[in-house]
Amino acid sequence: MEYIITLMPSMLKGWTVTLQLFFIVLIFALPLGVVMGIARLSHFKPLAWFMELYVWLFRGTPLLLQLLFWYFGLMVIGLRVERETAVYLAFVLNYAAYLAEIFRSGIQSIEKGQYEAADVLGLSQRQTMTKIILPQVFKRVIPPVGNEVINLVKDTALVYVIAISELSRAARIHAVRDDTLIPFAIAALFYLLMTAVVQQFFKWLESRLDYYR
Amino acid sequence: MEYIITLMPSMLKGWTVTLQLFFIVLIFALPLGVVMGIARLSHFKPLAWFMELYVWLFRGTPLLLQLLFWYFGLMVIGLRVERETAVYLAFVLNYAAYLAEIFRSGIQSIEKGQYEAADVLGLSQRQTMTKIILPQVFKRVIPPVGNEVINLVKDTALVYVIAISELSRAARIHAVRDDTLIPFAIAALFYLLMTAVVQQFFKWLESRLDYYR
Amino acid sequence: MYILQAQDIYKKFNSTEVLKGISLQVEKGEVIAIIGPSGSGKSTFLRCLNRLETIDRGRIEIQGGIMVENDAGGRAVYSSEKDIARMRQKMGMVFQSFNLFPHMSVLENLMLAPLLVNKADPDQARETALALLNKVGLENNANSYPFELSGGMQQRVAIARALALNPDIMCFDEPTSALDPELTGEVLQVMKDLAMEHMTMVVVTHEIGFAREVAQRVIFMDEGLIVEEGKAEEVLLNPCQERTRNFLSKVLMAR
Amino acid sequence: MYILQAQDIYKKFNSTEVLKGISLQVEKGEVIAIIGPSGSGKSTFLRCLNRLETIDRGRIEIQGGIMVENDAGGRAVYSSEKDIARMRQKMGMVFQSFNLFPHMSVLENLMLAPLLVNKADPDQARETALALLNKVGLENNANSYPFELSGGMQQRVAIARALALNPDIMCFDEPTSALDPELTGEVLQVMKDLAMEHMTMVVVTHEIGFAREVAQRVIFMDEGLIVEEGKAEEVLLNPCQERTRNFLSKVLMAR
Amino acid sequence: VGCGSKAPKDGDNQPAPKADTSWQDIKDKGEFVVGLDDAFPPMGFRDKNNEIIGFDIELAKEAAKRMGVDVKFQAISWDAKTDELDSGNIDVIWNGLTITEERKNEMLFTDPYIKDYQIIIVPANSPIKTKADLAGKKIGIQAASSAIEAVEADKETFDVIKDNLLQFDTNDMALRDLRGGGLQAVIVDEVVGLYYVQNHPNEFKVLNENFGMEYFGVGLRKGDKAFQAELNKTLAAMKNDGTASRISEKWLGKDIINK
Ligand SMILES: Nc1ncnc2c1ncn2[C@@H]1O[C@H](COP(=O)(O)OP(=O)(O)OP(=O)(O)O)[C@@H](O)[C@H]1O
Ligand SMILES: Nc1ncnc2c1ncn2[C@@H]1O[C@H](COP(=O)(O)OP(=O)(O)OP(=O)(O)O)[C@@H](O)[C@H]1O
Ligand SMILES: N[C@@H](CCC(=O)O)C(=O)O
Ligand SMILES: [Mg+2]
Ligand SMILES: [Mg+2]
Repeated sequence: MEYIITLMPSMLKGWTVTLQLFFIVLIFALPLGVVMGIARLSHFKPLAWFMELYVWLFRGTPLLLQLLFWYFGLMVIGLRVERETAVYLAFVLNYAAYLAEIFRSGIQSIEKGQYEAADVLGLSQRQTMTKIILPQVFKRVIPPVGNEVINLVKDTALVYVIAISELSRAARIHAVRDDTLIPFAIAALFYLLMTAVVQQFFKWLESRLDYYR
Repeated sequence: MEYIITLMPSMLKGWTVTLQLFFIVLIFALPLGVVMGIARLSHFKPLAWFMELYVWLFRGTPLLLQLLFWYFGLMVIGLRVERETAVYLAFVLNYAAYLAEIFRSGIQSIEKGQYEAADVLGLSQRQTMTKIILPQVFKRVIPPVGNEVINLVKDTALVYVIAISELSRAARIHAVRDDTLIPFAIAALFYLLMTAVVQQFFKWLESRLDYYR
Repeated sequence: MYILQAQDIYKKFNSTEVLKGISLQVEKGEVIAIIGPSGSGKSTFLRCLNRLETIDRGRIEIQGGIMVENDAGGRAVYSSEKDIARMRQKMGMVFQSFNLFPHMSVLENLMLAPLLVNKADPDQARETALALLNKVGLENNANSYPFELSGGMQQRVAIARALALNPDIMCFDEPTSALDPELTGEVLQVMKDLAMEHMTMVVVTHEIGFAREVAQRVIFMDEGLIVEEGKAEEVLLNPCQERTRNFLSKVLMAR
Repeated sequence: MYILQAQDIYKKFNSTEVLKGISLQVEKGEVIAIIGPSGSGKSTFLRCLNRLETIDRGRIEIQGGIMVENDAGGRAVYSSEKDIARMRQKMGMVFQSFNLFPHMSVLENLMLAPLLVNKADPDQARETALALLNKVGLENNANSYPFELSGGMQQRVAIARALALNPDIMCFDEPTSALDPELTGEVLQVMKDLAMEHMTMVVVTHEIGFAREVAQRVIFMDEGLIVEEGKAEEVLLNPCQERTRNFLSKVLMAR
Repeated sequence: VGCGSKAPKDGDNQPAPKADTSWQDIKDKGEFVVGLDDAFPPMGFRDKNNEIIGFDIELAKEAAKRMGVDVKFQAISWDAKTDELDSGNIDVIWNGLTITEERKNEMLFTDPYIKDYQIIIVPANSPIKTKADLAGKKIGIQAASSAIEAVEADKETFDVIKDNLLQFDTNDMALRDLRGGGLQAVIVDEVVGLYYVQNHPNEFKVLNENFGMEYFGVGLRKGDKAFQAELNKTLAAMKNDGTASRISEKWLGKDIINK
């Protein structure tokens, strides 16, 4: 027990790093994902194709590799970016690809009838998108976006590999030094706590939008 | 170009490690996932609860942390296992949790009408499960299982952190030593190749089962 | 002798009482139509006869065997699973949504229960199945899969599947309400043919025309009660109850 | 003067010709029912009138304005988007599947197009909307969301929504075929009321009773062609064509 | 407890310490497994073909040859080295392993064979001149390495830099990071640091101050005394006949074998 208390300061420090990464990535990746999702359905084909290529590349390779790429890769070709910048770059670009895919399929899941009804009422394409389609999309994508956000919670552990002392590295350092599993257990609790909070938040969001179906 | 050729042996070696991990994990995790998915719906409540707890634990914490846990953890408490065993343990238990969740929701997605039709025809519960429900579940879970398998391809990169020289570690070592991005690009190609093959395979599987809807 | 008797059936879902004391006697060879507004409990009643739902109170007797009756405390107690299974075997059921097994061909759908439940001889089962398909006019679709058939054809397969167990009573729950008017005709024709062969039938339906033509008796349910019951012509053309008249005028308005 | 004229409409989907030269003239205040078997092209034709589908060949004139006509090479050429938009404004459309906007209340559904498209005054738009809701008997549901309403109510909202733009012609594509018979009645009543007020209406329907009672003219389509056309009583009670008779006997069998 | 077994009673005559069969076991196996950090050039690292090579590798191979057994190399995560050893996955740690007091509680060491320092490497144009200048700078260091122990031992310095220590799994990443500008200094074993500095001439300089001298030895499981003796004997022979010096010259450019 006492041991746990001595652990806390460094675990909490690691946790702060994790949390900060989590929120900053979310703030950038969410809007980027929406824009990219719409762009993938653009009638301007080169844009749509580019987005498809982008999504394919970023979803087809490990985030770990992307992280190494942005950090060591840029360094290797002489581009100097801050460690944090590389991390955010890697995470935001990766998560935007996943979110874009979710928003794209969300948009495509809206029934043709909604477009047709808007059409016969004389709404413009832009009005149809902003007033009819997107509001419904936002509701529908809540569960898959929630899943991605939970994945993000867990993927923050990856920055470990470029020597950022987040939660899981803090746990590892202590476990190795003190020959005990307790730090892992504590880290696991932190992660479970975070995923539980995210889950509750998205449940709440879903219930908030439950006034229509 | 010549550089690429000199790289190849070591990249291929790393790739073999990745592939081996991939297949062994699949072979164990798939059947385990089915069994656990059914167990989660068991009428024997303690079993169902245990499975729920299990799924929650393993899906709520980073696979990276789990990997560290099994690798260091088992060693720390003096259990003698091969390092590969620890890796397989971590991956199989983690993926089984995800697959269990997929099979559970696959089973629950079968319409009540199918159970009722089987019921009025006098089929036993076991017959209903094996003849009516599971065959339909297997078809339905192909897309989400495909997604998990693609995730597995990418997650193999995680064993990197315990110094197993798989594809992405091989790439990193070369990139850092030789000051070039090429190893990352080659690794990315390998991963894209693998995910593409997996995707094609699952498409083919889906089309094979397209004789009914 | 009644082939089916239900007495004073009560059934609650959570706290809402859906059946408030329904009784029905069916004679062998009789065709009974149950009509009534949505939510009146028609489906629930039919499902209770089949033990797809369990009742809270009441008594159900099938071909002289007691499926469920009240104990001294007035709570429904069911017979042994084995007895019930035997009784249910003799009751075919056709649902509004067909509920064919999509992963099996039409023939496999028809042969499944005879093979698994009755341990029938495969050749024999196949022969019976083909004969039934012939009867419902689908002799050319034995190897089709359900999704390849129109709704009307699927429903005819569902009827054939129920008949494959050689039931004494057939229950239908709005068998045509998921169908286009054109397809409705095919299914009703098959049901008419069955009636001609003196199959005992209990049919929940909105097809007033069919009820008038085929049913001997019509039951009008509302809010969990039988409001009116009698010969088809009487109930449908000349109902005594205000509520029945009201309902019929609404349903017939479109025609 | 015809309010709507369609001449020799041809339409292919990929390589299958769905409309093979359909012509239709509609006079102001006329109610026209289009009947015919599934897949005969009824919906496609209606959607072409509205430019929900584009035609390959033919001519469509709405209130004297030309929406589309053939060029010298015999290929359909549409007018400018602006002209078409103006013409479509005067055509209301009601779909089989209602297509209400689920995230908006009933009132918002009705006010959306007047506000966005006609730049109507909000108070004015609200008043009109409430009046229309009153007309379709839903004055108490202005603040409900579509999912809270029965299918019949939703379809009545859809009709009111189309009326909110004050159209000169209303097109209906099987407005009741997704509804229970009871709910069908409500919707048909609203449509009857519209007809009484001399709204010009083109209605694709399977409700023969309604067609007989309300439509002045009935058109029977099959395989992309108009097979028979004439006064409602004639086509429905005494059709000349074998195909029409055949279809009607199937549809009426259930009644 | 099975029926036939006799549980030894407490306080009874202590069971004689189990005979140390460690060397016999290795001979029976016909090989010993070397655990190493495979990103620690020139001691142990991977060549273009992903083969593990280096000074320590060659030394271990030569020793194995003389001892009449095979040798296998297993890359491990450096912070798991003790556990890898204890669990039996590896038989020795032989890869620039520093002999420290702390580690002596966890493992056995052979006699030292190389002298080493924990040096501080900074970019050539860096204003950092002394340990004191490290305050507030980002410093790379290998996780669970003797470098950390050495820094921690220097209380004064440790207190000002402990919040800026970035722990890497391997030194090559830290050095690459330094070169890319992500770090301002790296604390690393001299043999490795100098190798890197020489491979990137004019880019780095080594501070005059360091974190002290240390020795490398081969680490063994606690209790493997017989194996330790055998290894010591072989290593001594290799030192004496100049083989070790030859290998040193090949990989390190000079003979720094600790005789
Ligand atoms: N499983 C259930 N749980 C809770 N309530 C139910 C359930 N099944 C039916 N009900 C309720 O019981 C009432 C009667 O339903 P039932 O389906 O028997 O009506 P019905 O007469 O068949 O109507 P319909 O013509 O729409 O099929 C309804 O209010 C319904 O909401
Ligand atoms: N978007 C489309 N792409 C390809 N084929 C289509 C499309 N829409 C309709 N069809 C085909 O055109 C034919 C006519 O269809 P349509 O929907 O107009 O028939 P309908 O008379 O309205 O039938 P129903 O009574 O079933 O609504 C059908 O064979 C249909 O499969
Ligand atoms: N000399 C350092 C590093 C050795 C290595 O990484 O191989 C130690 O013993 O911890
Ligand atoms: Mg019902
Ligand atoms: Mg249609």
